[in-house]
Amino acid sequence: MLRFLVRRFIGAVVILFLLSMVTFVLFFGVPRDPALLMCGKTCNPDSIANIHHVLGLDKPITEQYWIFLHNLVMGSDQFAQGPCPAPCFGYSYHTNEQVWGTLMDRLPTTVSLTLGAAVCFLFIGLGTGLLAAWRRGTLIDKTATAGAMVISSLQIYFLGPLALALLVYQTHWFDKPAYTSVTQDPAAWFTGLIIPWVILSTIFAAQYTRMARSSMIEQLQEEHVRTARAKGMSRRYVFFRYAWRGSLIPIVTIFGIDLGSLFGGAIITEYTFGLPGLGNLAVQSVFFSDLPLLLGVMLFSASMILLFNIIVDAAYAFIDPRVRLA
Amino acid sequence: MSRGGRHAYGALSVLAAGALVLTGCSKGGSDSGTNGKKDQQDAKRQQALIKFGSAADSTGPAAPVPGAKSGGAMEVLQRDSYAHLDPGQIYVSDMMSVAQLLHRGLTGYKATSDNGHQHEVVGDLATDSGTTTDGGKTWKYTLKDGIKFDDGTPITSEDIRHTFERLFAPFINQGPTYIQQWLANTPGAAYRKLLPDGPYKGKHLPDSVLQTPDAKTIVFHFKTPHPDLPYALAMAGYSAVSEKGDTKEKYDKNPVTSGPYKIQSFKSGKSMVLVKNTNWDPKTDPIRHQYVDQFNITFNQQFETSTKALLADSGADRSGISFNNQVDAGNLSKVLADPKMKSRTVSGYQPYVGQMNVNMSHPAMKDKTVREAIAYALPITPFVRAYGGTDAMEVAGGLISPTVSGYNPSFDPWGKKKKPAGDPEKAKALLKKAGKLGMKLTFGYINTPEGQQYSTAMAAGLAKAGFNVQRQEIPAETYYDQVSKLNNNYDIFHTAWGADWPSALTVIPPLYDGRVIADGAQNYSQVNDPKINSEIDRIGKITDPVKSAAEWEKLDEYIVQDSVNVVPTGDYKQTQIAGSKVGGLVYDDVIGGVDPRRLFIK
Amino acid sequence: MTSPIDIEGGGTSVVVDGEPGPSAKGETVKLEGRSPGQLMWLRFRRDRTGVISAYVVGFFFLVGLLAPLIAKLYGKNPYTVYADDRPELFDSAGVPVQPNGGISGDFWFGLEPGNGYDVFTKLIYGIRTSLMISVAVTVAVVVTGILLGVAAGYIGGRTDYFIGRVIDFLLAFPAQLFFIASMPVVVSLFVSPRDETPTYVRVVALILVQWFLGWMGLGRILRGTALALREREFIEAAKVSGASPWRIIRKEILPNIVTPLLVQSTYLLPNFVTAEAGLSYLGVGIVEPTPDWGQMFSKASTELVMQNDITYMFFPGISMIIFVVAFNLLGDSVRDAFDPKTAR
Amino acid sequence: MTTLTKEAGAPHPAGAGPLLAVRDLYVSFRTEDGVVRAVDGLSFDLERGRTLGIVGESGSGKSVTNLTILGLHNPVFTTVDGEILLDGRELTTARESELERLRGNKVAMIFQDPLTALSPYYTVGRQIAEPYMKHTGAAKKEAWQRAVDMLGKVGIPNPRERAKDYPHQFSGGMRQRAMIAMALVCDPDLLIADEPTTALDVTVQAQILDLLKDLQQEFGSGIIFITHDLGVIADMADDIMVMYAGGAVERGTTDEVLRAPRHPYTWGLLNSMPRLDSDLGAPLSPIPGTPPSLLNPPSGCRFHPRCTFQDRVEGAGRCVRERPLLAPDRSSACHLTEDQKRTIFLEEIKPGLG
Repeated sequence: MLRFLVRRFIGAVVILFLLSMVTFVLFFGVPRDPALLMCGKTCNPDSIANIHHVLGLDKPITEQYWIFLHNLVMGSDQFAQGPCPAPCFGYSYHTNEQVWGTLMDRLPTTVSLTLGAAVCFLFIGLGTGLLAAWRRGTLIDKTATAGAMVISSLQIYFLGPLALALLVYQTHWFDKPAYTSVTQDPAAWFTGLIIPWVILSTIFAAQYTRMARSSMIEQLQEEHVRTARAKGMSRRYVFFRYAWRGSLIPIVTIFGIDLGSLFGGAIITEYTFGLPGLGNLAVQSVFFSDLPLLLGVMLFSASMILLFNIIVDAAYAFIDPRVRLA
Repeated sequence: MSRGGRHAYGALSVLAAGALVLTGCSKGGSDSGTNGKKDQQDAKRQQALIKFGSAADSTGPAAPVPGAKSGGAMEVLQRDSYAHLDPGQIYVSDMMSVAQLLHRGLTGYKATSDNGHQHEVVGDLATDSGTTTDGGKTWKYTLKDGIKFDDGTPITSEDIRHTFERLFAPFINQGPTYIQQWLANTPGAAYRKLLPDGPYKGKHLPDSVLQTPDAKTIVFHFKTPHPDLPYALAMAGYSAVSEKGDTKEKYDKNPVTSGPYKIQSFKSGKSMVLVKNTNWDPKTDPIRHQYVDQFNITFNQQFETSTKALLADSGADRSGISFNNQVDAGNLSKVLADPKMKSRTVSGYQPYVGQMNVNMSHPAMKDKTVREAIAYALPITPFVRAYGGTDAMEVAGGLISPTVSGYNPSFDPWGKKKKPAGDPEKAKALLKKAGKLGMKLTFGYINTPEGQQYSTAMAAGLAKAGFNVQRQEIPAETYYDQVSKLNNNYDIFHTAWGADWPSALTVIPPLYDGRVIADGAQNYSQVNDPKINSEIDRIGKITDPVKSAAEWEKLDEYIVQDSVNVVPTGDYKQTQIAGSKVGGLVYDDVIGGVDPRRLFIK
Repeated sequence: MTSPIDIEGGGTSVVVDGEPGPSAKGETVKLEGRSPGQLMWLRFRRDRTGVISAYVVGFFFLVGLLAPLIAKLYGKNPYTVYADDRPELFDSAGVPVQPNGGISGDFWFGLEPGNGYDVFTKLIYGIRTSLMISVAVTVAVVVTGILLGVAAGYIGGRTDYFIGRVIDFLLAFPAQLFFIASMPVVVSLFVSPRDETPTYVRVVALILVQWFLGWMGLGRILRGTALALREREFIEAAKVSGASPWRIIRKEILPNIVTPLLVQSTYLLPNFVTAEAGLSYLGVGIVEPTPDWGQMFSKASTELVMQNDITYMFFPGISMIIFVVAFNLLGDSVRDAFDPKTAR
Repeated sequence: MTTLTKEAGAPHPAGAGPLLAVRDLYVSFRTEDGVVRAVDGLSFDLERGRTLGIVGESGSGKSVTNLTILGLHNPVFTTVDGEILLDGRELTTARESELERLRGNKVAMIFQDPLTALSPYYTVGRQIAEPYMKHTGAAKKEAWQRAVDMLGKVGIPNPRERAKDYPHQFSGGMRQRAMIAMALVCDPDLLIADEPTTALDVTVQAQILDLLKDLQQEFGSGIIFITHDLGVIADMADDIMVMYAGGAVERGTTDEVLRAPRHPYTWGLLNSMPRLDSDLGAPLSPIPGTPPSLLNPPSGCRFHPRCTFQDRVEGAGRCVRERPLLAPDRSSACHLTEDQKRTIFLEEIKPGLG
């Protein structure tokens, strides 16, 4: 287990390293100059050069990259804005805030959004999927299957604005979604996120319904499930012990992928509802050519994806005794 | 308040502030045409009435606000967090609003009426609005007694010297540059050569430029007359900075204040708490009040959120307000139509005027008939639509905003107020006459949702008049940089400009003086008309603000009607609301929004 | 295709015996001697849902293809600014004054708030743009998937290892974030920032970025298929008989990966349609005035529309749901036709 | 290893009537392609302690019959007609809960591929103990002990430890032994072995068969042994039933059927089987044609499309029109006369078998 973790974490670090390089190169491919943004009204070549110097943009790209890596690992107190302990992504060009602090600041929003939605879609999606598989061929199954088919084809960028238009702008039943810290005001936290949760989990729940149903049905056709029935185990027991156990693998896989990418920032959801999470931060960093922030978000998102990959692979070992971690 | 340096920012904060598209100021529903007239009347009353106050006018304390009470905490809902609190970096309206509570300069605007329309420039830290004996070349200011920073140290002429000298340091790059340029007598950013490192390496401005003969006296020496110095000094960007407390870059997050309030806590992007500055002496301040005990500012409040909270008027929001958030487009017509909301609603013009620049450096644009054809053909309706209809944008006739002295509401040479969608027939006839039917017209537009929307429709309107319009998108964050390049490709492009103070001096000379054409300068249309240049020189020397305002308006009419290097598009408007317990709610034309200094809790 | 006996109503085949040999199911007997393609076609044709979905999908492609013709017959185009041409239909903010987004005999689907474009022509042209891009991405992804997947699976060894690591690496990319970050870069590769960005450049950029992070799934599947095929007797036989690797790939491998390829492609295409629309929705894809499905969603999510003209939202919304549902159903049917064992 | 000789069957245990009696069983499924008639009028009996071998090609209805006995068909798609009497108890109409009590208890099943038939997620011990706990109400510990005992009985070395292993840690033969242990854990009266040795290699196969025989001696269960391998069946079964297209075509004791088969299909089966003692040169002759579609079975005798002897039947086209019946006990469902059957086998088939 330990060897597995070490090996996977090393792999993840290598991938993150490559990703940071790609992002770096990508950023310098952008024709937009962040200095123009900070330059203010009296912008002239001198002041641009000055800003370049302050930001270190006048150094060769390789050196800048080296500095970036160095700061990331070791921290730095070279920044004019103040000290920057590791992991140091530097200070945002746009807000002059520490990038790591900004990430941590935005993370609760994304985590609230993701966890809340994940709880909903996991229970509703899997519940409906299992019910459909249990009652396969009945009206319940057909309704659930058809419904899930249609709902999973919906897009947040349609459903989200539609919900906003109906519930917020037309009827005024709800406030526009907003994020309040759960520690500050749990009620506001809940009401502020309810629409995003519902919308996000509706679409995901439909996908999980489809997935749970089809993987349960697949499992129910497994011979070992039939064996269990043949030895007189009840339908319910076989369904929830034998078939469910086998269905867990694809479900956990997809759930890990989904959680990983959602924790890295649910871009369209956050954008649609104007929630100040990592996804919106990412969009912002691109619009502002804010390299430190972009690198920070990019690496953070990728770390989440990789972390959940590792968690999923480790989870396999708990689900399936045939899997050995190495 | 120039839109030059700021506009890129403004456009971007729309882009960035969370719900990128959602925050766009679009508005539906029916129009309420009556408000426009009232606003114009309000603005008209304000024209040309700003005078430079005497020592008597400059004596504190400020006249009490009728019915005002002391005490209580006010909730302030703001969309954007304050990026800068260092006075030298303040040039954006929301920071300028809060700066009214925090920072004091040598001069300031004293409201002489309770409706926010009438002002005079008075001495703030200084005993009067300034004295000049040589037509504006030398200005002398004397500091009042008993003025202190929030840490208790008295404000001396050394602090004022430091305030100005640090503006030359490289890290100060966001604020206004008028006085620096005047002191160095150079255009653009060349002033920095005068004191490249600021005061931080032991060098100072020579006495021939800035003189502080004693602890109370400051003398500005300019090579050319600058009668507008009292206006300029009133900008938040020239507020006093403590020499002792100057932490350079870090000052931007935690400045030493001199106004009635000081910063108790500031969490960027989240919240800010202002409490009373006990070292502020009302007897020294003719402008500000200190009724409210505490301002609790919350950031990231979108227009819809703040409007909804303030409309709901419950709990803490009853004493809630927003210094800068407007009523969101969706609620605007509702708020304006609701008689119950009247007492809680203020609206007025922003100092910005939109204008379509015609690039005079392009040979094809040198033909005046072509420019006239553009002026006739250009539809203004797309612009009004993109910003939310007539409640938020009004078709402009001239270049001078209703908030600036000299505004003439009846001036409308191209018939835009009657035919806001343009007059393609007339334009086509002119184009035919010029023999340029089907000529190529490159239209650079800002790549924001609004820019995309109005530019396509404007292009369609111009095409109807026989132009072959080529739209070219320009990224929002570098838009102003690109259009202010001398060799840009764009035949026409839209910019907006706001006066930094209510004098056309901050509109016409920076935008239309042919001698300041340079890369990055704001003469976007690159017009170089000898008559405009000479008029600028002549009017710039007039020391009577009332007289000069009339002359500026005449020049405005010449530019729009005869030079035709620019087509005015729209005057920006806004509406703000507050909770029912908020007293002293006034839309201040100079601030361009709610006046935070007069607020109290009922 | 449901097989009848199993424990809980699953689909285990009637034949529970393990002996190899023809199945007892009638059709196998009837269809004996037909090629897999014909078999698939016959099975597909019996699947009513699949056939209807195919018609719906075909309808969308036809609409996209014939958009200019339809617009001509209808007498409008998606670029006319009706807010200025017919100002009486709009208020000053550009909202149609008539109810239901200005739907009328003249404007079948109403008018777009803002500049007042005709929604009907905008939608059909939008479908045209979106489908064009998605088809191009799908083709690019399929070609890449074949090349790299088959190379990895068939050649194996270091090539396989290398391609495998590349796939791992690309899968760790935060895809959406990468799309947003790279769109301006890719666009700038084609035009200097001072020139107009022609629509085709945005289209090409959209195709490129989606292709870049779109092929790995297919590549992996095809790698697996090629790997399995490599061990099969007929490939061994071809090798022994001295056929060149290229010939083996072309004659033996490629025909055998058609099944997973076709099935996967029918799943990929709607994904690319929705992803492309997502990018345009975020403002980094196709922009006004070029009609595009995603750009219509972007418009629909403005406050102007949400507040005043909810009708507008439904045209891009409903049409996309129909398209995606039909395409997914079609995908299921294609999969079932190829591979009747899979449960539904 | 195959032989046609058969030791005397185990003595009949006491009890009235057969252990299992299947009467006119019809099983059909609805599929998207139409109705599949998988079992078409099947009747047979099984006495206690005896072994009935069922042979036939894939899709002949062998497995379906046995799944139906256990009630493991999907009620949604399947129609079952006829009677299945276990110890006189009617099973086709029995309630699910009743069937559950029977399964693994009175009737147990051994499947073909022990790798897929055992759950990979639970230990072997647990999988064996589970039905024991369910049917006897034994406590967990007791059931586990029983599982360990059973593993020992089926010849797993060190059963105490191996019970904690997962199926993938067992070899193929051991897995099948575990499977058998699982089937026998509740001393079933009826054991259905569905090709229990097909997936195993030959030496293991022999061991497993021996084990089954030994255990049958010990427990006295009746066994239904399904296979398509006539060699195995000769070794195991007391009686044989040959199935084709959902119906039985011939039945009798093992000796009778294998020594003197009377149905052209049985001849075909024997013919297509390679034998160690045959001449190396003797060609195998598979049955021509393919098994019939059960969606649309042939009229008359189901075997007629593949039968090379139908022209010898009296009355032209009788095979196409009329379905031959199978009498109880020793008989075959063919329109040929008994004499013809005997002569044809002796003169035309047997010589070919060597």
